[in-house]
Amino acid sequence: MIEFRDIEKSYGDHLVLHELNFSVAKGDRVTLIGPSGSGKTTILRLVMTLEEATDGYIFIDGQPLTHEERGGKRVARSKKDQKDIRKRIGMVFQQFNLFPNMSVLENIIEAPVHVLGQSKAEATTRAMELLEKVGLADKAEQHPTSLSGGQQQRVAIARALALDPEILLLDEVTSALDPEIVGEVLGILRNIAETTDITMLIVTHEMQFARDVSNRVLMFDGGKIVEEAPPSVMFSDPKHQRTKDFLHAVLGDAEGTIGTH
Amino acid sequence: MIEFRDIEKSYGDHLVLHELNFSVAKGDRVTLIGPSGSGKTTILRLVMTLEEATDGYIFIDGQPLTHEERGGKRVARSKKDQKDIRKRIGMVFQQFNLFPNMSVLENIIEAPVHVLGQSKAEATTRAMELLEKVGLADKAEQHPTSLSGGQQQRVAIARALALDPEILLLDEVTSALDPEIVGEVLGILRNIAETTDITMLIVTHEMQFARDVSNRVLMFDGGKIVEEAPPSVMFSDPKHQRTKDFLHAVLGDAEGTIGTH
Amino acid sequence: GGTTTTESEGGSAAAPAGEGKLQALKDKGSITVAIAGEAPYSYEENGEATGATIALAKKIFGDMGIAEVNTVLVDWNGLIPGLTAGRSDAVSAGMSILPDRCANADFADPEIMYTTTLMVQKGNPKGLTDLDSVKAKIDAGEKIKLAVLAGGIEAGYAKALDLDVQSVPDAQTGMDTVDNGRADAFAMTAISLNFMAEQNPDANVETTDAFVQEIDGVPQIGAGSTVFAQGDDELREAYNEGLAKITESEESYLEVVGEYGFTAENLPPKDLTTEELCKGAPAK
Amino acid sequence: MISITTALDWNWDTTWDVLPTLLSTFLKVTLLVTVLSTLIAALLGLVIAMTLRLAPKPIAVTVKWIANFIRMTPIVVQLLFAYYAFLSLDGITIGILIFGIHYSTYMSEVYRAGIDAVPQGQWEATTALSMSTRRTWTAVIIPQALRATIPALGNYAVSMFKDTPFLLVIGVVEMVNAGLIFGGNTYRYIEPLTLVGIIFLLASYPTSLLIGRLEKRLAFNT
Amino acid sequence: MDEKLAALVEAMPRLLDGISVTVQLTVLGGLAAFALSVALGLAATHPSKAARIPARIIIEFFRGTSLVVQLFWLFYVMPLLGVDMHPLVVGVLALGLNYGAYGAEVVRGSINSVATGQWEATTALSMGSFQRMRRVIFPQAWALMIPSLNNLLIHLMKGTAIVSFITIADFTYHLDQLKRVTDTVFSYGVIGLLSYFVIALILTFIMNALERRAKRRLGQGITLKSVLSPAPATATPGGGA
Ligand SMILES: Nc1ncnc2c1ncn2[C@@H]1O[C@H](COP(=O)(O)OP(=O)(O)OP(=O)(O)O)[C@@H](O)[C@H]1O
Ligand SMILES: Nc1ncnc2c1ncn2[C@@H]1O[C@H](COP(=O)(O)OP(=O)(O)OP(=O)(O)O)[C@@H](O)[C@H]1O
Ligand SMILES: [Mg+2]
Ligand SMILES: [Mg+2]
Repeated sequence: MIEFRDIEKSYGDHLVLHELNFSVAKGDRVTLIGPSGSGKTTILRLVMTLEEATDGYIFIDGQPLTHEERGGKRVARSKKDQKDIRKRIGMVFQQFNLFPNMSVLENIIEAPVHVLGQSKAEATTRAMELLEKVGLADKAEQHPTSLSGGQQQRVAIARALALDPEILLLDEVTSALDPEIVGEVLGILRNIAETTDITMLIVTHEMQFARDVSNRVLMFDGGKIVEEAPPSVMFSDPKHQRTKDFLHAVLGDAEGTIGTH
Repeated sequence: MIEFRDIEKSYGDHLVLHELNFSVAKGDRVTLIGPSGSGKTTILRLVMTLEEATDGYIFIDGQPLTHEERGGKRVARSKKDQKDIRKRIGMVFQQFNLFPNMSVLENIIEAPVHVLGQSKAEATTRAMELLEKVGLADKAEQHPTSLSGGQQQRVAIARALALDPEILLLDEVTSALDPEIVGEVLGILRNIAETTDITMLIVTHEMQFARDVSNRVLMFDGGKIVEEAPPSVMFSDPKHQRTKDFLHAVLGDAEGTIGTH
Repeated sequence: GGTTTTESEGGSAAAPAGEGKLQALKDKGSITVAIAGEAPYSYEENGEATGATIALAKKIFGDMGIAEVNTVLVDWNGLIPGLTAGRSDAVSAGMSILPDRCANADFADPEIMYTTTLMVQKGNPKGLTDLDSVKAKIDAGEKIKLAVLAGGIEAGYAKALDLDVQSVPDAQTGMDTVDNGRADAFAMTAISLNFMAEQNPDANVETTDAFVQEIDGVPQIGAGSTVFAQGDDELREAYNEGLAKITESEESYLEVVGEYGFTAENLPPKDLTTEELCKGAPAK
Repeated sequence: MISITTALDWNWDTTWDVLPTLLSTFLKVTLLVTVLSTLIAALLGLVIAMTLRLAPKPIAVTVKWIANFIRMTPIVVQLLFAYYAFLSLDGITIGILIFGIHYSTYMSEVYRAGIDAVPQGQWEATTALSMSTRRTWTAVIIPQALRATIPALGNYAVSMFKDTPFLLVIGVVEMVNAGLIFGGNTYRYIEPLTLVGIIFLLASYPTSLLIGRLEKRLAFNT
Repeated sequence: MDEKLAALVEAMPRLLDGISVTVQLTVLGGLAAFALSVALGLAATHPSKAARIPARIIIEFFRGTSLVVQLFWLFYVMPLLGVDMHPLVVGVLALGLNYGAYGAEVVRGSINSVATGQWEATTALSMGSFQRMRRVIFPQAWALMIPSLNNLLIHLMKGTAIVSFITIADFTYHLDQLKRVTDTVFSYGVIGLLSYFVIALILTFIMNALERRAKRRLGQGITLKSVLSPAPATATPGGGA
């Protein structure tokens, strides 16, 4: 369970998230949509502790993430405590961010061996299973830079899963990929969603995917949630004008919809 | 009129375009579609003389572009001749490529003043008209880096138009933009297509736009044209299996089509 | 005793300064002397230290019962800091006894008298004889370029005469400068320049007759000596005793330093004292 | 501090004696040479970088190896060589020229990196706009490449600063050697050399602060 | 000319000794400088001020004062304060401190230019700060810093010429001796320039080989041409005696 309580985030004078309150239940698949700059990425980065909230608290299974209230004051948790809780969260980035100084396999076993303290053999067995799952078992010894974008992103997904996270954060994981390859990656994520109960927080512009995978869609604008609904409702019957405009812009005119061949 | 005659292009051993023959009539709007790496960008780059064909000839209004046949031999034209003909062609890039060391206005008047030899006043008047047209008259004095991606791309379009080109090349001009902003830029291009008779060669993944604007679609694969048809035919009734697969991958399943709200 | 070169030894080569140092050196049987590599005073030839002041040091320390004289070759500007830092026991480089210097290091009794000379191109095309002649020609509108050793005594003379000079980092460069025509004359001590002219017969240079420069009517005769660290009085006095035996007569003096081109002219007069030179009184 | 000055036998009279000499040689030689040579290095470096890029291959290769040779050999030796090869020029002129030339070979590398860092798209845009080669360089490439090179230029100026003592070999006495000569005349070295270090520090630290700020500002803007 | 060659042949054993001293100083000084560059460079990028501030002071101090002054203090003044070191140790230490301070800036710059995404990925994998540096960031920064470190190493090699100031008979010292029996142009201009150039070329080839290896590990190709080129792939904003 992830809980945002009164979260505020600003960069300098610029308020990016504004008194945000929402929670994500265990096993939930939540998609965040909304226009550019609305704060979607920022939310994932807060959960991954890549950024610190300016105010408010985030709880993971009831435990405070970076800050807690002690004696009426907001104090930072110890680095060690933060690290322990961070281990339960995985993230996949738009730009993959594989380590170019390691082979595909080394990328995947790095954290299991050096963070979780697994033996190399044990980690390798698990890594090969994951590579199998993303269809890249034959690329284990290769160098990430020799792979195509779609393949790199599949390795990045395997790497995040190798830590057996309870929560998986996905930030526009297909937007750096060629349109024709996007499908492969989304297929793998769909498979993960179907076969595991990992809590997923997904930022995407692929409305199709949002509809297929998530059980809840949050529409953001200007650092606030403007609408929240199951995808079936959100895409067919949005309430807010802002959501309507956004979906209209992203999906095109209803009458112009292609693919009705 | 643009004519490709027996064009071959290879990088080292890698043959990218293979005996390409096609022509684009004056005022035509041609869209190039096809999977990544099929050679679409290469075609535009050949016309813009950013690359040289390995073999074959390109003619603009019957005049050879970079090479001509003389005494049965393929010889390069003089730099001056190439330059003269190049002035009639404009290009807009995926990454905008505005000059960051110049203001928006300076970007636009650069070529008119220093290439066409217009006076600064004359060029400025025309530039302001163009900025008006793309809805950015108030940004003339700003720095390109202070603009959003969509705004930058609109400036880039104005810059290309400032040379009054007979041919306009557009290479995925919206794929570096946020989905919500894509519409603005496409709207402007649509407007140009409607109000001018500039010959347009367009590489795009926006099938909607291809359908709206172009009168001809070329489907590329592996450096060859696999199918050629008006958009109405191409999108609703593709002949080739390759085209069908491609459109399926890019547009998604027919039954999953979103936007039927 | 032999002479060995110990270029790369640490400061530990020297004995601790002060009381009892003389005895310590005698017990050890060796002393470390710093040199700057300037011919014909103290320099290295084929890796061996040699020269007039080295000969003096060997003789005097040898007689004192210090059989071995080790040398350490130092940049000119490292001689005194090295002595102060205890990296050497004495400096044997024919250093001039000057009032400013006396306040910061202790000189032994005078060992060498200096006269000045000019090195000019062969045939002395500009007809120069001494610094006064240089000044006279310049005042007469002729273009004469004079080179001096950066920081040398002659630089001081030239300054007193208000002459524009060109500094050179070492004697060799001074000679090259004249040889190449970059300068018309190079002023330095007669001993050095004569020795160098002799060693380089192919160079297009010769030396004028030695002269004693007068500044404000006062003849400037320089005298050089060995330098000891402040506080090493016992050692210095023992050295002075040994030195006195050599400077006693022309014969005994030339017997030691004659082979390095020294003449009777270089023998310090008996009544000239370091104390006097330190006060700035002109040498007679 | 007091105990150290006592241990070192620090002499304040000497300090005041030598300071004017050090400051005047600093201004008249060290700073003069640094400023003029920096200008030469900045201009000549650009010329070299552009030659490497634009000139026909044989010329470019020749220039490249000459520049490599100059960059990889000690400046002292170059000073000496020029001093005896060009008898009509005086020491300080040769010093300024040689420092300028020596550092121009470093600057050319900086410019080269700066030019390489101009995105390919900028070059393509100039072709798409039919801009002339000259206009491409003067209006687009150089202005963009230059921003990245200013911090490096500052760093090289600071480094040149500290190479100036080599000028002695060609008869030019700058601050460090003025300090050493003072030491040779009086046998007091600690004061002049410590002051030299302090003056260097006072001159180079603000420069390096300035460079740091410049670096941040330029990075933000482009 | 014959006489000069004869003098050269005669001086050859000592010149070779000198070259060996110069190479020793370059290699040992280079290693000391490298160790210091890494230590100071890492400290200067450390999030904690307690590490950053002392590192900055040391860097600015040793970059800001000059090598001559540092040599003088270490060799002639430290003994007065009770610290007495062998000249070679002083030479290596001074070269290490001076060029290490410059190198620290290179290390800091390279570490900072490793893509932010790489840092973020290490956080997303819960890696500790030491592990992150050792296994991900430094190996990537290493490839970036080699060309600049090479420039500095050449600077350092040229800087060894100053150590004759502290009674070390390096190559320049013996060139100076050769000058006495020949002349300046022959000794410095011909023998000196060529020898230093050859040493610099050898150093550069070694560093280029290191760079090629580092880049291959990162999956970046490097052409044969750039390997053979003596010019560093990127320029150092810094360096100097
Ligand atoms: N490091 C930063 N410094 C300053 N402002 C920032 C920073 N990171 C993000 N912002 C600002 O915070 C706001 C929200 O950014 P965020 O990246 O979360 O948006 P987003 O919804 O993910 O947009 P997109 O769809 O473009 O990725 C934006 O206005 C952005 O400019
Ligand atoms: N400079 C180059 N050197 C080597 N190969 C190149 C170069 N530029 C393009 N190619 C190759 O030429 C082929 C065609 O590339 P091109 O960019 O024209 O494809 P595209 O159809 O535009 O693809 P995309 O949709 O990804 O932009 C690809 O296989 C590409 O790898
Ligand atoms: Mg985002
Ligand atoms: Mg393309």
